[in-house]
Amino acid sequence: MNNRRTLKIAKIETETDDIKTYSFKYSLNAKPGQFIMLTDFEGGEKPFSISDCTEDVFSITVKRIGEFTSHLFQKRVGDYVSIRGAYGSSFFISKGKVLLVGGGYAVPTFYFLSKVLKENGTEVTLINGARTKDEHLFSKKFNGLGIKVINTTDDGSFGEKGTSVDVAKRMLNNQRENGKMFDFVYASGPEMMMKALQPLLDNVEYEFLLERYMKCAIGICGNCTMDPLGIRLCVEGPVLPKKLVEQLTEFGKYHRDASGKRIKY
Amino acid sequence: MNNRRTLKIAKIETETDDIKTYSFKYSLNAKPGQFIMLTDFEGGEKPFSISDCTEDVFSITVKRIGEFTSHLFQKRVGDYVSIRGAYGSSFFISKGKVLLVGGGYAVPTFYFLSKVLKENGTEVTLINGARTKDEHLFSKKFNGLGIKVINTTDDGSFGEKGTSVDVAKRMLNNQRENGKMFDFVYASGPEMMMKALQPLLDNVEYEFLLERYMKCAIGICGNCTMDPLGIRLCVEGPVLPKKLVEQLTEFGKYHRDASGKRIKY
Amino acid sequence: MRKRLKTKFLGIEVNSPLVLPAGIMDMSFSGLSVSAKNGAGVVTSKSLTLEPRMGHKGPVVAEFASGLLNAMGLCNPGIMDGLTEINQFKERSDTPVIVSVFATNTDDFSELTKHVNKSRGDFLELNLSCPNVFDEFGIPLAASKDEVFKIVKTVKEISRLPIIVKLSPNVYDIVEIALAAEKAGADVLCLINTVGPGMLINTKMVKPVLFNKFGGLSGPCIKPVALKLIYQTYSAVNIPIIGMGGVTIGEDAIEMIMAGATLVGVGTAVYYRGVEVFNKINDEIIEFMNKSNYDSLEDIPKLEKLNE
Amino acid sequence: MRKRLKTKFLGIEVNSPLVLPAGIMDMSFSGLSVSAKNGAGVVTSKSLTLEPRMGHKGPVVAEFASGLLNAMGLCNPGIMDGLTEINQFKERSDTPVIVSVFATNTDDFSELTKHVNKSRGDFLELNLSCPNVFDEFGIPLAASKDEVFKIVKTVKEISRLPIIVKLSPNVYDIVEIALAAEKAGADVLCLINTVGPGMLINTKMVKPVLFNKFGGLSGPCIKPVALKLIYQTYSAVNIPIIGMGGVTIGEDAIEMIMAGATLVGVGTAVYYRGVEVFNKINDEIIEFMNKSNYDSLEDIPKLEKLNE
Ligand SMILES: Cc1cc2nc3c(=O)[nH]c(=O)nc-3n(C[C@H](O)[C@H](O)[C@H](O)COP(=O)(O)OP(=O)(O)OC[C@H]3O[C@@H](n4cnc5c(N)ncnc54)[C@H](O)[C@@H]3O)c2cc1C
Ligand SMILES: Cc1cc2nc3c(=O)[nH]c(=O)nc-3n(C[C@H](O)[C@H](O)[C@H](O)COP(=O)(O)OP(=O)(O)OC[C@H]3O[C@@H](n4cnc5c(N)ncnc54)[C@H](O)[C@@H]3O)c2cc1C
Ligand SMILES: Cc1cc2nc3c(=O)[nH]c(=O)nc-3n(C[C@H](O)[C@H](O)[C@H](O)COP(=O)(O)O)c2cc1C
Ligand SMILES: Cc1cc2nc3c(=O)[nH]c(=O)nc-3n(C[C@H](O)[C@H](O)[C@H](O)COP(=O)(O)O)c2cc1C
Ligand code: FES
Ligand code: FES
Repeated sequence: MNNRRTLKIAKIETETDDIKTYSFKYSLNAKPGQFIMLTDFEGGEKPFSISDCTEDVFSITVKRIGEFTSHLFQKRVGDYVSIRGAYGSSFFISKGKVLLVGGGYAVPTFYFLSKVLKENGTEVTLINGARTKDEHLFSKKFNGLGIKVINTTDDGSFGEKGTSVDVAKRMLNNQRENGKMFDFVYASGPEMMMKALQPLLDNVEYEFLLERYMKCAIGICGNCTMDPLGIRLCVEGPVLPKKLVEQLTEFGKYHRDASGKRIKY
Repeated sequence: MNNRRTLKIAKIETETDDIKTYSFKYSLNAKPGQFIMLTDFEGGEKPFSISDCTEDVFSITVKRIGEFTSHLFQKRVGDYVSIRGAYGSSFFISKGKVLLVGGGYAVPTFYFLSKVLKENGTEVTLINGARTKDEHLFSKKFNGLGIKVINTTDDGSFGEKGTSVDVAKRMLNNQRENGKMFDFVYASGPEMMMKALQPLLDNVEYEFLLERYMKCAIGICGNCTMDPLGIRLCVEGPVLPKKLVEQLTEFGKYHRDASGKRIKY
Repeated sequence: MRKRLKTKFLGIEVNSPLVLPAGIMDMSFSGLSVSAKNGAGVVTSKSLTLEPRMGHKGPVVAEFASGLLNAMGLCNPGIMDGLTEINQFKERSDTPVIVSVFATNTDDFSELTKHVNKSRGDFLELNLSCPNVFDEFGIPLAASKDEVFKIVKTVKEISRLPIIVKLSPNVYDIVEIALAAEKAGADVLCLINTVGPGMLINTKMVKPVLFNKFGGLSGPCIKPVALKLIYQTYSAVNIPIIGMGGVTIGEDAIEMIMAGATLVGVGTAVYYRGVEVFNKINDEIIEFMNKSNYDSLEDIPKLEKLNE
Repeated sequence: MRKRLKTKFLGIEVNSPLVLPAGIMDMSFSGLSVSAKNGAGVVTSKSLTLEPRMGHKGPVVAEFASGLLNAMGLCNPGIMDGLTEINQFKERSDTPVIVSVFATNTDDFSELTKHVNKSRGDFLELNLSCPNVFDEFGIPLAASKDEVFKIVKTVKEISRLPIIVKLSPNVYDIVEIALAAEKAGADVLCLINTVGPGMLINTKMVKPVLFNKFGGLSGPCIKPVALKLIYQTYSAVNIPIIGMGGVTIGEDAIEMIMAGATLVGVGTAVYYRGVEVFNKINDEIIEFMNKSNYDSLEDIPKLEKLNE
């Protein structure tokens, strides 16, 4: 059961001032939506979504926010870090026509998902949102995939002006008028973004990638459970289907910090 | 690796005043020559050779000697005992024509061996020796097998008079004169019997079933090692081939008691 | 069938002898409810302290061949928020709750007890035995019979709830500690907490795997230690025991009961067998009872007591 | 290749860092020779007492998911016969031998030492930590720093051989015990002895599996406990350590070395991987050294010491 692996960083790509992609030569065999726990045995251990995973390479894309991520940003190619996983649930691979709504550092996981959806013959439309141009992520990488991409920034400095939810709303309305609905919607980004998106998705199946404070990542410490179902986001999540999200009274309201204390959004 | 099984005694047969056969309904999958460790978690734990083993029943044949075996003799059908094993090496299943030389409580293991040899199409001659008629074992059981049996007692009260080694000597000499040697000889019985037999076996392959004081039966305590090879009789034995027996300087000279102290024969 | 697993524990009806122990999937009311729904007869809160604690940095757990090492560092939202979670759980469930609390001195335990008195918890558990905060607090209180006596006596005087004392396996003489707790008025003993602690090393990076370096052992590797201590304690005291440590299958639970436990904790096995582990073990216990013709939990025999 | 595993230990050349620990396949000269031939760099005798001991009744071992329980009861042929076996071993082998002895008081240890002085043994090991004779002798001597100091000091004064002190894992503070041994003149520390002890129960017959009821834990389940204690000890003392407890594969041995061990014992793994285990682990250590570019055992780094 022990799936810790200690790997050299094979490649580091600078995506923005605060975001880097770290790649590792290792056959992780992960599925889109899953995450790893990453540590260097010094700075702590944190969860990161898998932003790409081929037969022999996988990547994560990290935003520098606080202590751990700043510490990680010091690492160079060739340095060791240690991971465990891949953990958690993964995205349903839908057929037909799907919409991906992403925001911030949570967008890159859609790179991995888009690749798998494409292989599956699914028609993918991605709304790739960020606050501003400098924070906008992966636009080149997505271009290479042959999917439909709508870039958006809150301030209009890159792509359309507006939030990804604004764009999603327009598209979903258009579609409804055309009678050509999306078969499935995926969202990954700030919880309040998904909260805003949710009311638009009454008539379509969806999955959200959620985040909660994770410690053990193997379902025993209980830090990542969501009320009132007691869903352990590290095991039953991080990808949750509509049916479950709808029951989560804490969704968009509060989360728990490292002590388990509720923190309001 | 833990192969302890707790079983009800299914049948008890009284063979002589001091010898009983205990049978258990259990698919042990043992090979002839192997042994089990038997305990009731009260009286100690001791090794016993398997005297019969079919698909769903196995038996051991026990001589009452001291504390443990006396304790065991109190048990009735339906009582639980607990075993582990089968442990140890097993007899080589030879082709052609073989001689089995057995003495005392060590004869019954040849019942199991004879059955397997017969199935193999091997021609079996058994010398079944005991001190006296009352101690003679399994003569009826062996009759049912369709093998050649020569019964012998030291005092002539049953079968031929003389030790099984006396009889073996005569047969081996006869054979040598006829030019029709046995292909393989097996012996199981008191060590001094085998020691006396050994010089007669210069020209034939053989295996002896030896006994040493056993405690762990899994090869770690070292109580059953034989000098100078350090053969652990519970793992590499109890059945040893000629090549090894010939190198064992302690064979027929001494053994070790529960403290590891050498005891001269 | 499941009816046969019902039993009374200090007068309170429980549906199964299985207990969710402190620290396992119990940071929130919803976490507790998962175990209750999946067949735990009693659930325990995370050990609560007066103030919230963020716990140690990660890695906080390390898996190895025969169990887990953990050094959570007693993270918890503090007694006030913790009791809120417990009350919310009790609004939704009849399952009895043990409120576990941790402190390092009598005064703090008293204060915690006063808070717990006002909650809807059913039992108060004094965790005297966390091994993962050694740097901060030193040798667990459970190592000293005098400390144990003092704390339990003080708490007993003010507690509205029956008192469970959680003991450490890492002591020379469990019996003297257990007797001290009993004499001071403990209603139940709970053992064992994690063993060791231990350490694992990442050989590529030449670093301890846990950030805290050391962590307590739980899971299959500690079962024999648990059984021995439970049996020694059972032989010496007259109060019931909640036995735990490595229980993973029904047979393990039976061993605990035979060693002297009345209820049986199942913690790390949640990792091995999922949250369904409680119902799985319940089924396995029933299967064993059927085979051996035991009608009720009380029929399952205990080992003959050790004669001291 | 194997040359890279050669090292000097207190000035004595050893061919591999692997040690056959006391109590494993070592009742006779021939038992010792099997491990030596299969790649052990140093072998240890069974712990010898002044008088022969038959040991406990069986079952003396019990297997469980993650290790072994044993309660041999210190069976041994007594110091005189034991030394005869050791001398016979030395007639046939260059492999250094540790003579392990057990007693319960300073006088007996002194007497044992005088006998060992006259033998061909290379090291004298004081087993202060057997947990399986509790009924007879109580808490191991290794639990008291004063006892440890007294015995080691007395023996040191009369011993011709370097002294190894074998410590118990079942203590509150390994460091104070280790320092007492060092201060008293110990040349080497050996840890750990078996953990617990523990118990297993046969649920069909409602009996402890071991005749002695309780037995010490060895094998994979105790590795984290061993690593932690070795590391704490290494951080505090200046004498070499023989580390053991659950070493089963090369990676385990590397962990022991990184935790602070100079030599590494391999006991219970003989059960899991056969007598060839020493050569197997030797090969695995070399493989690790190759991958990590360590030329010699001394190149393998140690963890940074704990700052006390
Ligand atoms: C399933 C999952 C997938 C994630 N994927 C990514 C990703 O692909 N890229 C990325 O940059 N970040 C991702 N995160 C968030 C990432 O774990 C945090 O950015 C990181 O832990 C911040 O740590 P820090 O010490 O730098 O910041 P801190 O200052 O410690 O924390 C900043 C914020 O990060 C979050 N956070 C901190 N620690 C944790 C933790 N242990 N578990 C969950 N959240 C935490 C909290 O919201 C906190 O307020 C993911 C989180 C989860 C739960
Ligand atoms: C591989 C093997 C197969 C055996 N097969 C049989 C068998 O099929 N039937 C049978 O009756 N007996 C068999 N024995 C011998 C049997 O184990 C002893 O008869 C029994 O242990 C006697 O125990 P006790 O307490 O009754 O007698 P005790 O008074 O304790 O001992 C009498 C003698 O039995 C031998 N013995 C005692 N304990 C052991 C032990 N732990 N290991 C080995 N020998 C011991 C010693 O020679 C001792 O002197 C076998 C022994 C071995 C090693
Ligand atoms: C991750 C984890 C956290 C724990 N936290 C606590 C705790 O807060 N308080 C406590 O008394 N015991 C705690 N324990 C100990 C357990 O309650 C239990 O005593 C121990 O794990 C043995 O049982 P198990 O082998 O079934 O897990 C914790 C154990 C684990 C694995
Ligand atoms: C069957 C057995 C017998 C033992 N006998 C002794 C002994 O006589 N003296 C001693 O110091 N240690 C004894 N030990 C402890 C070992 O030497 C060793 O310290 C312990 O088993 C941990 O190492 P391992 O996990 O590699 O076996 C014994 C261990 C076992 C399993
Ligand atoms: S992080 Fe521990 S249960 Fe999810
Ligand atoms: S009986 Fe222990 S090694 Fe054979």
